[in-house]
Amino acid sequence: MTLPPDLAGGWLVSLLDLGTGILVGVGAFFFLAGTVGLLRFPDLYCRLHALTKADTLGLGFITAGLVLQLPGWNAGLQLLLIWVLALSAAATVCHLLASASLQAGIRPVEGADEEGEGP
Amino acid sequence: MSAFLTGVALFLVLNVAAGLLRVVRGPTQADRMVAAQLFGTSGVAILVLLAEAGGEAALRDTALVFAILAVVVSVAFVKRGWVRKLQSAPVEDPAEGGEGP
Amino acid sequence: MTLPPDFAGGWMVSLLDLAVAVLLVALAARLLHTRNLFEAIVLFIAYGLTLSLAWVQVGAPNIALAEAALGAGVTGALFLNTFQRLAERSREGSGMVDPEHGDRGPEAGP
Amino acid sequence: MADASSMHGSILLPALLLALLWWTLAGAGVGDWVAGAIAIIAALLVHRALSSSAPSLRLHPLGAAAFIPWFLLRAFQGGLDVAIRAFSPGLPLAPATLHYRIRLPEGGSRTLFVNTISLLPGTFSADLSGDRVTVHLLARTEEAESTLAELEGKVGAIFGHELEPKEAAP
Repeated sequence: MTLPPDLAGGWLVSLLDLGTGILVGVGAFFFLAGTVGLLRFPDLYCRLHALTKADTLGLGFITAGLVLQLPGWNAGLQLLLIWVLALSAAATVCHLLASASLQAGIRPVEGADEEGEGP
Repeated sequence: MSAFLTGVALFLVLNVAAGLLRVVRGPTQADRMVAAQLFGTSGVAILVLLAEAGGEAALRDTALVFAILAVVVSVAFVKRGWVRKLQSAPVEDPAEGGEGP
Repeated sequence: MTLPPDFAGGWMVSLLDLAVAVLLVALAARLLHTRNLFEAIVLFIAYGLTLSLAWVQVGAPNIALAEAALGAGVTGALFLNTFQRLAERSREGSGMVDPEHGDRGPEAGP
Repeated sequence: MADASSMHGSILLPALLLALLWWTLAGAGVGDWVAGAIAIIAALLVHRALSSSAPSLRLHPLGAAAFIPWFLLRAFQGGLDVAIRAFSPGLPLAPATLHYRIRLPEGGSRTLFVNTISLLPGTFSADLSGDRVTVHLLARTEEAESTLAELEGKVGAIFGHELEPKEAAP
């Protein structure tokens, strides 16, 4: 990756860039894990696990990585706010969808090695 | 750095595109709704990455909207009728029925 | 989008543009083609969000914000409401087309 | 129940938090603060109107400080757990459901507890009726219930609730 010339000075900057690279990469990995889980897991409830946990964790890593690049507190707090909002949004959506589906009578798959879906 | 961040954003777009297969496959309505959540979280990540890569702070506001959006859509999905209507369907309640109205 | 004029960044941005454009067209095609109304609604929401990304890519974050909030959020919620109205009505008067055609779920039971 | 003494303290902290929120969202220009003052006052009025019926929240900083790192660690474990399961070829899942009786009182603490369950490793709160929450487990494990009890204790510490000890499960 090529840095713009105004950034290309000092070991601190390159250290921060390295940190950003690692954290953002780990975040992208968790997003991939969430999608793989979403596609592979056997029923709605397991898929909700994948989406809620892996994706929000991935977003957390990406925002943490970007905070290292930011100039001031203001933008950093914005990112933190975004993450907390996404966190509560994920938990809320997960609970809403799960309770609606349970009340609709969609049974969760039980036990191991069972590929069937619903009741 | 901005090329790397844009590359990760591209990866996340492809990731969402793969996740949209779940919308096409279903099988239940809630399975399809999960895509809204997927797009919400991934969209937030894409937007904050692009905000940093392109130096546009305004994109973070859009990211905030994305974060709230999945909740709005899911509440609309759950709220009106769907739950109540299906409760009246003759399926036994897994959570030990008889919880009173 | 104001990027520093380095070649690698611009190249990656064009790839991203391409991905968003292809996703938009694919979503639109599937959205118009599918027989399942509910799937179409969810795809419409996804389409709105992708379009919002497209607005970002052409350098219009304000329109992107409006597109995400109105195009995907409010319109999506209204569509979901309408869908549920339709489903209720088709359950009462059986003459109408079942909007949930093809969607398995407890409604399909009795 | 907002008595007169807590009313005074309950207006300053929200005002500061709202000011911080506004600064985060809008920046610190002079024009920003003019609009911000109007927005903060309006929000405080709404807060007053809504919180008169709700019990006042009294947060304990020590409990919150202990909760955040614990939560972050658990969220990381949760994501890692899902990632490992998703990528392993055999798809090692043993989904199960669990009923858990909540000891926290109604209100903010219970909301936080139920929502945080969804971010712990392998659990999410699927349904809530009365004081019983239905938890879906990605894999049936022995420690799931004790983890829930631990979380409940931590959440209780934020809000200053003492919990009755959990009776041993049969």
